[in-house]
Amino acid sequence: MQEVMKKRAKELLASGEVTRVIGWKKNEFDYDITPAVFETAEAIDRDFVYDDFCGPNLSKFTFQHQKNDTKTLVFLKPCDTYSMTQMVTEHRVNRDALYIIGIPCFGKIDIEKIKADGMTGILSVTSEGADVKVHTLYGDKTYVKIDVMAERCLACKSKYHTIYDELIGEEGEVMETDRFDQVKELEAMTPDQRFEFWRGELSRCIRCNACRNACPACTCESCVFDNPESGIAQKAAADSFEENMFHIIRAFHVAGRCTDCGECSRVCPQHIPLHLLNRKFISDINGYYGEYQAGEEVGQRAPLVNFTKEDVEPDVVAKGGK
Amino acid sequence: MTFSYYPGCTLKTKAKELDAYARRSAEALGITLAELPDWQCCGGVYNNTKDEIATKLSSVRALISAKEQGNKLVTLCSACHNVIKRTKNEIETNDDMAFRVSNYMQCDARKDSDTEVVHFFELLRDTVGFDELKKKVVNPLTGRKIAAYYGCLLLRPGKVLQFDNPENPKIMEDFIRALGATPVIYPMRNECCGGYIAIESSEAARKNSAAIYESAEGFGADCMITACPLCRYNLIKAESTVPVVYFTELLAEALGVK
Amino acid sequence: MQKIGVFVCHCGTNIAGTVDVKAVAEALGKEPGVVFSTEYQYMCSEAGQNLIKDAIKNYGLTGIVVCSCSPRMHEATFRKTAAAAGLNSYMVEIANIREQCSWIHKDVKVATEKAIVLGRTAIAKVALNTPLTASETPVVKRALVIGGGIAGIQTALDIADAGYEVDLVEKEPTIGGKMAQIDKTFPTLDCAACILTPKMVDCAQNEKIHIYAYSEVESVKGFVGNFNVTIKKKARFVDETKCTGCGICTEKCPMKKTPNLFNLGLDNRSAIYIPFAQAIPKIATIDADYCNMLKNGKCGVCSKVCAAGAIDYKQQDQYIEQQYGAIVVATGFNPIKLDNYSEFAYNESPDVVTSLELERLMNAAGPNGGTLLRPSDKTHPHTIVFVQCVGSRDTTDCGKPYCSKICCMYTAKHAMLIRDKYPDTEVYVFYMDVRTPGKNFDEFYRRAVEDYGVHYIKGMVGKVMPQPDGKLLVRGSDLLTDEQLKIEADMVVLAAAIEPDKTARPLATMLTASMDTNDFFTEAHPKLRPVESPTAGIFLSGVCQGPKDIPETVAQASAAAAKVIGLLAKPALKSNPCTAHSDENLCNGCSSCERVCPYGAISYVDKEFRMPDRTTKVRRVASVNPAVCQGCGACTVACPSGAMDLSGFSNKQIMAEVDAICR
Amino acid sequence: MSMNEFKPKIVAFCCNWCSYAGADLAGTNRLNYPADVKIIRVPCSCRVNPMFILRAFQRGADGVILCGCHPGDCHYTTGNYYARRRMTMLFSMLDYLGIEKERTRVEWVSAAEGAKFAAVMNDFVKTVTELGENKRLEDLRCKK
Amino acid sequence: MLTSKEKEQIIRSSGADVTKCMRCGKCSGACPSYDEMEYHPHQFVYFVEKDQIEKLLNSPSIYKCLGCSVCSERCPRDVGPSKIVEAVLAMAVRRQDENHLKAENIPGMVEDDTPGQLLVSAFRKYKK
Repeated sequence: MQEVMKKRAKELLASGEVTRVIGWKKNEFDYDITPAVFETAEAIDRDFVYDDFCGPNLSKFTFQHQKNDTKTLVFLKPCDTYSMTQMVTEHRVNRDALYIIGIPCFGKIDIEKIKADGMTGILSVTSEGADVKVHTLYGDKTYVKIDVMAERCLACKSKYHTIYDELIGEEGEVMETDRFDQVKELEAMTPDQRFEFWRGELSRCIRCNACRNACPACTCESCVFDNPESGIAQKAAADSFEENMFHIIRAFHVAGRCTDCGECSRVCPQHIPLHLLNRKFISDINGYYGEYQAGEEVGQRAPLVNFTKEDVEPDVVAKGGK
Repeated sequence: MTFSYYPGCTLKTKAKELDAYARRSAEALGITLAELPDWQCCGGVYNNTKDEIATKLSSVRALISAKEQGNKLVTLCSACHNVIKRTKNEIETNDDMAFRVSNYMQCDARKDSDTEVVHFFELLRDTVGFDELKKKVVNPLTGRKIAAYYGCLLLRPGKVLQFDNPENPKIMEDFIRALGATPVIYPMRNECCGGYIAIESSEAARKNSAAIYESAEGFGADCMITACPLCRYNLIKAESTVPVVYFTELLAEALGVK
Repeated sequence: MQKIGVFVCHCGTNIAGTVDVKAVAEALGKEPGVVFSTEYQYMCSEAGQNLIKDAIKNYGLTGIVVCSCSPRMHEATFRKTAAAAGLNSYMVEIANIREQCSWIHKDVKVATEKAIVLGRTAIAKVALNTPLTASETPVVKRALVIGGGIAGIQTALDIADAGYEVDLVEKEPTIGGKMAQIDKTFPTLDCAACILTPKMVDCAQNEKIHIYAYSEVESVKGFVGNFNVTIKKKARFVDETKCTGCGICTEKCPMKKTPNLFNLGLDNRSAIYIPFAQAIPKIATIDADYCNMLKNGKCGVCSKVCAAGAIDYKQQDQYIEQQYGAIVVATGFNPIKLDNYSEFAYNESPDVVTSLELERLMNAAGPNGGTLLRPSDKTHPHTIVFVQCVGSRDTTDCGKPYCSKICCMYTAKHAMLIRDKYPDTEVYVFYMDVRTPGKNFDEFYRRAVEDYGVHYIKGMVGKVMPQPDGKLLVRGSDLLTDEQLKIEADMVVLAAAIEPDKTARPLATMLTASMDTNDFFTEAHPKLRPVESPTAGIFLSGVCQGPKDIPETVAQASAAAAKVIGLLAKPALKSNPCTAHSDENLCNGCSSCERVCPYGAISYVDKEFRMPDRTTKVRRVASVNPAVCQGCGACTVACPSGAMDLSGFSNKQIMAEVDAICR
Repeated sequence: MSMNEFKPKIVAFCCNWCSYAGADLAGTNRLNYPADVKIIRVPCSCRVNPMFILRAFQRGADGVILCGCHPGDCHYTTGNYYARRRMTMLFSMLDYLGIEKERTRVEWVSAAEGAKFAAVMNDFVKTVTELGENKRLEDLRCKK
Repeated sequence: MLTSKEKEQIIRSSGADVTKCMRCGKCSGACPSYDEMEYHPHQFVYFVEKDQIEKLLNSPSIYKCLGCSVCSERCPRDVGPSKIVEAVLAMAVRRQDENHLKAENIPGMVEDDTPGQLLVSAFRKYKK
């Protein structure tokens, strides 16, 4: 796959169709992958990589590195295409300046899971099919991929690409998932238990803004939390209220727009399951207003800028939900 | 092209012609009818109640069996068609029914019985095509004035059966035209023959049936066609002055395989 | 530096009876920014207002808070007071210490404490107020009326009467609409043409009215007071300035087998035609679908016989651009197609007709010259069955869920006219309910039953069966006798539901006017603003807003005209300055605000921004048209970046109020 | 502080056209409801940003209620429909975080429903009083 | 007014919403078996709404319905009188000690040419 992508990227560069390529590049470790812009065939040959660690959603990166005057090639995994479609709907990227290639994804590996198994001194990690081979200073170990796969990939919602100019590999399908199970578990708890749970999670927040920076729905020119004029600007979570406030408002701002790509939780250095906040909204929207998947097609009307005359009343919450 | 075929019990006994002419015609048209193994009687009427499941299971089995064969399921008898198609619709639209059937049959009812059900008429219209059929006719029934008798079961409920406009259908008339005959349009063609009340209230059934053939005759029909053994029985019992035959007989005749 | 004045009103004992007004004035005087605080018996009196004016001048106040009755009562008063003293009228806030304090609390301590909180909340808000000026936009003194039926005609006449220019756009070759096709009108039974055609002539002769017949609205831009409209004049292939309407061409045209649409296809006309004798404008039109010259280049008879030389086979569609201050929608209705109701055999038998077709069959200018004959064999019908509610009150997807409102009355009219003219004809009316609310309406219906012997049957027809002998066997239920009736009829008349004209929806999109699920235009308020669309400057006239009969339509038409005149009479439009505005530096251009705006006030522009690194970047940003924005604030919450804010109710102001209450 | 002495702080956002007028009508009819309720006038229920509600809790409010025109009667035709969705979502999230769902409420009160306004406020104050002080969404820095 | 168990059962089993009926009578205007019936389709709807199920259960009308669905097809409110008739019939058949159609009577009803379909259908309708 990686070689096919490289070949195609170089072709498009050589033909002048595109002048830049957005993909992933490997850093010091095999598992340390970051998005990158490539402008030459040499750079692609040297650094371009696509493997089971290429988790980062390139849509947000594309937004940050877009240029209007030249065409950029970007490789998008199925879940990345949802984010991209949502950004196109919201006019946040210039679709005309992008050449999108949809690529398949078979689930990404979460290195933390390997580390959590006690592996240290990791030299390299390679995956072939269902096997993941970890080569360390102290010996090798092979894992079954599903055991070390990222949580978000275990609950993958779709292998289908919602936006692209061409596809590499076969088109997949929307999947049935149990991604709302954890939300349901939380809903089943008593309010006190939920409060304890979230206090436990959110009190770890260090306001590093990693979630916001990675989130493809957080593309505001200026975030309300950074804008002293907004009345809610915060630099640090000085109080438990502000920990709550930041995450409630962030979830609310992306409600109906969040595609559930899971980047927020992936990048959180404190391992706060932030996606559970977004999934709560997605699950509520599905339950109250009918099934809705953000980023499914360009031009969709997001649920919170929409209504029907027969919508449920807010007291549905007090009455115990759906 | 192969279709799974559900004949139904009456086609094995009192309405053998309906079955036999269909098989011959299908062959002439290059269609293979693969009779379902171990099919069970559909029950004759669809039980409309939402809480009744037992009477619907034979239809579910037929649907599953066809799905396993990987074919669309074709029916001939209007009653079987009505029962099977409505059962399928009930599973699709009624969560409770889907759940109970799944439980009972140890299957995923919605997935496993997701078989397309087509009536032989629909097969002629949509798969063969009436224009194609016309080309294959060797004995055109020129000059014959034929009244299509739809009855209820092919047409209603219109939203479920999606067979044709239930108040002003045209599929059988198009069929008649394809065979070279002239269709007779009369208002009673989608009225009920009296159905199963014939068993207890034969007089009432006869009254209904009489009104139908009289209407057809009044508009000049020299023959009536039907897809339903019970309709034919009721019409004949009511001493129809117009001959009533199964549509497959006419088809076989036109195709020269009678 | 803020200099705020506080004025606490006693309202006689209304406030002072429960609130210690002196304590309130004293406490509020200590609030930051307050430089003057006092109380007075009646702040709204002239003396009270003078007190405020003097304080503004003497203390150089930058904002005032009046603690008094509800702002719904005297906010406007105190704003004027402020303005008279040279303070911007939006630098005034009211603390409602009467309706929301003194009147609901009995304990003086409790009420006084609350009044202080309400006062400091208003102070916190006014400290953040900014001077606002109502913007003014000029009004184009010209109105557009879309639709030339009785609704459009009446509206146009009334507006023109007030001295304003009106353009009347009609998609058919003549104005007149449905009313021109109707024979008689209920409940007076006067002839529709006799009362309509004089109005049509008035339109044609009125200098202020310009009729664009055979024309359609192509595009609408702009907003209230300044709409920019393109009108498409469809090619008639006849030069309007030359045609005299003599009609020779229509007589000589060899293409006589063209369906006569004015008679609903019940008879034929020629390919070049004038819809009816009293058509306005009386100009011939060539039906391009049937004209042999236009189709095959062979014929040219009309051109040869036209003495005026008006025929122009090469005529093209013309586009006219015009500015308007107001637009009236009067697009009217049509009976629904009856394809979903084959049980009534409408498509099978020519003797099953709609009520509108019956109007033509009974009309002296209709296909039979006014003698009622069955369409199939032109014989006199002896039994006629009317079926009510065909497609009305139908919640399946076959018909319309609403009551079409006019059918009960016109059917009573038809039944009565038939019984009057042909006493040997039996008339049956199958009804679900007879609905006759209206002046002299029920009396009219009762006359049909009592004086004319029309058989009204409570029940519905289940099926109409054409018989070999040409009769129509009607099977229906009589719910009161609990019988199933089988009636051998010669004709069946179906009261088909009415629906808005198909052109209404695309027009609504152009106008950004809202519509309901049945494609009727929505009114700004169902009770209090029934002839206005929520979109400013768009008015509604006639059935486009909902089913209604002629008297109601005319009343609404005049009401719409009055609203238009009120608008056009203004030298300029002063808009509420409490409108939304977007901070371009924060705006993402994401369209969220646009989607929730009920007025279409938000548009987007590409704007160039200078970046810190001296490069420039073009971004899509929202722009609010203050003349259209009504200030609801829906956009401010939809905006994720906080770029959108509302003057007079800004985020900061509201949060300051929250803080002051919770302090 | 014992239950009996606890006086909750209640912020009521009322739309200008219906609910604020309904509150005025309650006053005109001298219908009593606790002084703990303080009203903020907004043009429409759709003007109320979830930020305002959180802000109120932060600053020490114990309950926040939003009142608007009945669905279908909005002065701006559609504003309260959006408010309804936004508040449903916000309330659901607060409940999900374990914050007492009884502290927030939406009520539709028309300009003619003075009695309803008073009844709603009486009930809401009672509910919040029973809940006691807002602890789960407080900002200690804002407490005196 | 309290709703009887019977009414609840009929509503549940038919899936019909009787409150939608606007009493137009189109069902009864369409019914081909009208003259055979004591109670007519619109009355089935109305009696269920008014909770007078016993009347219907004891009426021979339930055995006169042809099951042709024409009443439901033409119902402008999607109420579906035939669904109600069938639900009442099912209730009557389920509650009777003996089935409406008795096996011993069958031979007398059957002739040589009676199609199996007729027997099966009648059994389905009239037996438990």
